[in-house]
Amino acid sequence: MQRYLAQKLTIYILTFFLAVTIDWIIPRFMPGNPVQTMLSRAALRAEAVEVMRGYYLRAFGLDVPVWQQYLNFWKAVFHGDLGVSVYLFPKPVIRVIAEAIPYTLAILVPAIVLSWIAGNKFGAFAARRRWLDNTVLPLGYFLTATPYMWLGILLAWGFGVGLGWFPIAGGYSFAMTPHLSWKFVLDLLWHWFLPFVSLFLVMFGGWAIGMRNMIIYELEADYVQYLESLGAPRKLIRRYAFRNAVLPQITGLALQIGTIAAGAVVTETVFSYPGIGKLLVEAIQNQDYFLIQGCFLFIIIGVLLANLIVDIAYLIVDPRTRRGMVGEI
Amino acid sequence: MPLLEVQDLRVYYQTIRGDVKALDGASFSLAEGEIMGLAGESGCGKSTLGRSLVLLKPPMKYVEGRVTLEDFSLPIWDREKMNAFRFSKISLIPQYAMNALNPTRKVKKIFTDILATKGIKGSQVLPELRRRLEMVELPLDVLNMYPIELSGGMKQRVVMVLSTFLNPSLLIADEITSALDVSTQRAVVKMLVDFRDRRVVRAMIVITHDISLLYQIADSILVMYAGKLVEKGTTEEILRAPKHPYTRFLIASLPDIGVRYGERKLEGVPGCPPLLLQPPRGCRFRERCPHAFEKCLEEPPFVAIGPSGRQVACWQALEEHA
Amino acid sequence: MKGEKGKKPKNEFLYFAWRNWKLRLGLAIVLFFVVLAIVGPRLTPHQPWAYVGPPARPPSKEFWFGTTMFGQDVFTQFVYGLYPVFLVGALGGGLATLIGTAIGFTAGYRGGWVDEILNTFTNVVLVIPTLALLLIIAAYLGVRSFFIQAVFIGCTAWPWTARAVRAQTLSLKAREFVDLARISAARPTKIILTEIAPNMLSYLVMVFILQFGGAILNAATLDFIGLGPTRGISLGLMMQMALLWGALPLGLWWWFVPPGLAIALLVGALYITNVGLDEIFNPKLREM
Amino acid sequence: MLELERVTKIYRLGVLGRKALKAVDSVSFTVARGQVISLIGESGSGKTTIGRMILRLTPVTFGRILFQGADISKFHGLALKNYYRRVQGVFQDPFSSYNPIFKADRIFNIVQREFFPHLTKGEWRERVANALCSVGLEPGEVLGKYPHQLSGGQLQRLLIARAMLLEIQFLVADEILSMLDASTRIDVLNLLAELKRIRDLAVLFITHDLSLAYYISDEAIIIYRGYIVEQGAIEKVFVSPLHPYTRMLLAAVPRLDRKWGPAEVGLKAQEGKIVGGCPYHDRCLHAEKEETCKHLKPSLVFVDDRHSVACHPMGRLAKGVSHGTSEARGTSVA
Repeated sequence: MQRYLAQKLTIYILTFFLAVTIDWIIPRFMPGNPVQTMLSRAALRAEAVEVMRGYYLRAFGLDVPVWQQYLNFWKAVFHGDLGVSVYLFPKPVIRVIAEAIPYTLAILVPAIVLSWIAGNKFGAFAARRRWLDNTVLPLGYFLTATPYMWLGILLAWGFGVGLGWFPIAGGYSFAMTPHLSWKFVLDLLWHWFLPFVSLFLVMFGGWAIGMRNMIIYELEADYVQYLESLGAPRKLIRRYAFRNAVLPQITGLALQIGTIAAGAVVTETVFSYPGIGKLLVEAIQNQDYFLIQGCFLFIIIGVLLANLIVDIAYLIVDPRTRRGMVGEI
Repeated sequence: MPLLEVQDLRVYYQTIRGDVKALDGASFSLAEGEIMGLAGESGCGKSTLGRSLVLLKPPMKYVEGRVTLEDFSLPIWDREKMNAFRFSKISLIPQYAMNALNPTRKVKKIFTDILATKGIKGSQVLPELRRRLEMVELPLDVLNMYPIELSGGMKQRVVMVLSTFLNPSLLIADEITSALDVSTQRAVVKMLVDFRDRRVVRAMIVITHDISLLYQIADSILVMYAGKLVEKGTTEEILRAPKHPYTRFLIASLPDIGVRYGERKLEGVPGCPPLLLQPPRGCRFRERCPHAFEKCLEEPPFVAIGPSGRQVACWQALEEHA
Repeated sequence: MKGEKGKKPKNEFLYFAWRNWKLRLGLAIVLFFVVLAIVGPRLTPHQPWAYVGPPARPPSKEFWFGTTMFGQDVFTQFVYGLYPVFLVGALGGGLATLIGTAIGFTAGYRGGWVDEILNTFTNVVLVIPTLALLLIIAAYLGVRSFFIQAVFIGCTAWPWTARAVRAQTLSLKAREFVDLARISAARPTKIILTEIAPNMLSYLVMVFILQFGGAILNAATLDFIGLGPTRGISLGLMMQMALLWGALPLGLWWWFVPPGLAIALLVGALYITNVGLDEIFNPKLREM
Repeated sequence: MLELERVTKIYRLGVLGRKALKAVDSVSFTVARGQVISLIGESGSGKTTIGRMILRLTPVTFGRILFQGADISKFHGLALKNYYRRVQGVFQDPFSSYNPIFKADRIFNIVQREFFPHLTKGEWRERVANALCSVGLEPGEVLGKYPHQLSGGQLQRLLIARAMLLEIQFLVADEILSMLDASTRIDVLNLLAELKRIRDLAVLFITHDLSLAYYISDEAIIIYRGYIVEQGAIEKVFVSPLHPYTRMLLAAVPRLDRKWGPAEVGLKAQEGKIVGGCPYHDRCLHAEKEETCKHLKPSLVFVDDRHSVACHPMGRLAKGVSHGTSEARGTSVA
């Protein structure tokens, strides 16, 4: 068990290391000197240039050797000093991101958890009847194959524009200022609903299909044969098969988190939902490189944390890893 | 009244090229307390016979035949109705016993779950379970372990305990020793005999290709060839006075300690068994049989039933007898 | 049971392939889009970016899929946009399959520290959110083409394939025919290519199909964010344009429905084809 | 011809090989030309590992394997090819020995590709036909077929024919009969014996089946958990077995001429770590009598010139024990 966790942690630390390195390398070694582009953009405001240059010298410090620059960058990362946003000047990147995180978490966490649970239940349910399976299967595959943004656009068009039930943009109404009241919370929920549903639906299809396939494989296993020979009712057999099929689905969840994060980026863009994804896209469009770096870093951290949580969940559910019977999943 | 009576059982395998006549007519009966060995080469239908008595499902196809166990006619063609008999009346230790337990459930949980389906509470049977585990020399701790923590042999013994837990009238042990070392094999086989001696089970069919093993434990032996019964008799009869040429070949091909190549050369059975997709008319063994004559080509041999239930399906043997 | 199947496996394959509705349905849809991508540009007299008609018109006889805010023909954009879908799918998916397979084979067959390093590397790339990485790479690249897009997608999508191929190689390597090839003095590369790979061919085909679909989705997402190729038209770009120029509030559904629908149908069909193939390749899943 | 010198195999398990499993421990023996040696043991005894090490499918951890005086681990390129020209193997599972998607006779093509690229198609075909005849197969019946169309016995014969195409002097036969039916088993065994007689072939016959081993071998090596516990001429080992383990194995064999006696045969013990002392002592019926067994690992000592045993009480019974012979045999005292 410790071995399993140690192995996973090694990989996460390596990944983090690699991600920060990429973050450091890309603006430096890509063609077209993006740093220069950014500075020239910021030059519109004199005070911005000063601040930028200060940070630039500190963290990037082009006058010191490359390895020193790299070290300085790490130092800055650990101090939470990710520079200042050009596009939202003079806000520090870290604060811009901190404001966006709750929105992203609000749609992602429930969408992931609920779609995983509902998808698994539904997939297992569908696998038991031929006609249900034959209708659910194409539908499920169609759903997983749907680009996140397209489903978002469709929902916005249908429920937002067409029926007018939900707003199609923003995290809350323009007329409101954030404060703690029922009215505001309801308004938040009202804006939250469509982005959440569109993420939920695409993932739901994927989990349902995954579970359906796993169950069908599982029902071929020797232990199912044996249960049948002992006259076990289908209910028990399905319960056993479901339980075993859930394990690869958990592994699947870990593998999918990166893709899901990408889905969140475009969904937020479609609904102008003020999360990290939208921030990243805006940063890209405005060539705000410090903000891009910051967003990337936070997405990585989020994905790594999510992976860690999934791993721990797996550890709890699968006795094989818990008792150190297998080294890897 | 025999405990088990099987009459002209036929079970085919469906394939895209037609039915493979894997079990094409077998009749026999089993007395109270009898251990019957079911022997033959791979593909002779012995496993098909064993499996179809417990779990007959596609691609297996029931064709005809009757199975009576303790005066009940078993609906072996009905997957659902058979549930009433499985486990409690007729039970199986499968060939794949080492993989037969769900790897992610504790052994205890597997027991209680499956017993619950028969309306038995796990806590009530704990003393009995303890006794049974002792019988197969398993420590009580196995109940709190996951199957993956047990060795293959231990898993197999857990399956032996589970399969026989409700004292079934008939137990079918399908090739359970083929993956075992000689020492373990002997111990496991002794346990099977113990099950019968202690009246845990009332009768047993032991499916194996190892005739010398049957000699050690079986009361009677049924030899099959190409989907058909070839010969049945008591163990002594079959081994000391085999009547069917196939049985004779089979026994003669077995090396024994004390036999060496330089001193006495043993011979195998010449030729190959026929394809069961379209088995030949007449006797199925005739191509490999040195005694075959015209009659063997035309008609499948009549199964002669001698005194004490001895059965032989061979024209030659029949004529000798006559 | 052995020795009773006299038929050649090929015939059996075709027999089951024809009986499998999932395979037929999936292939039919994929084929439809392939044909449309080839024939489509010849069916329309217009160019994708040309202003050819009145703006924001719903579908009509003249403009089958209607027109955009600027009077461009949506049908023309649509059929021209299909081609890069296949290009990026085949190239990106192919590259990902290739890299993943090569790494998986090497790690699985060589074992030892080579495996240790490759496996760790694979797992690291696996947790990095691919799209976020693609986004920042694309953001810094000034000029972008479909080709570069496909290469980037291919270079980031391989890890799961490597993992799966490695696992399969490990299990195949333990089979005795590999030992037999080794004691025939065959070289490792030869063993991988002539003994192990042929056994995984059906699996690799399925992996390629999945990678193909994945590459299409990834490309569409990049295009939609505005990080697609700097020239040309694509389905993702159409959706971006539609959203950007107010097709939503104006209700110009004909502008954004076809591109997304095509992607969903095409990728969905690829996935269903895969299930069909799985059922054919894997005798246990065949329906009698 | 082939010599094993204190061959040891340690498997490393876990990340960075933190756990070590000794599969084979200082095993030494020699095989002469035309000699059939049976390597007998239960599953997990290390017998298959020894076969794989000889075939260079698994590297040796400590010790050396010498073929005609040369260390086989040093063979590369052409030398390795020449080694495989003389030393070949046949494995347990005939169905897994063939790549299921190719025709069975492809195993011959690989041999031609690697060893006889200069032969013409006609010449090669003739050689294959000869080899097939020598193993009792009709070329027309087996060539051009897929593995699943052939029986296990035919497949194993094909594998032996494949080895015969080379100038083979030594064959590792690893449980080649265990998946065959009793009726075909004996034919394949006869074939091996025949080849040994005609071609002066040396065979390492790895098996857990004592009757088969007795039928064909000149010498037997009984191996338990990686250690040789008894070794000697076949009739010595089988007729007057000395090691309690050998006796237990023999008592457990189901025989056709007599029923099992009441002899106590325990289930295989759980594989714990061998702490020192006799590897068999936790299962041994004599062990309690002897305190030495618990602490001191017995070495292989000669009982007479064709029979040796690694057991304290039995070794003492031996006539003419000398330290010289024990060390020459290369067994270690822990």
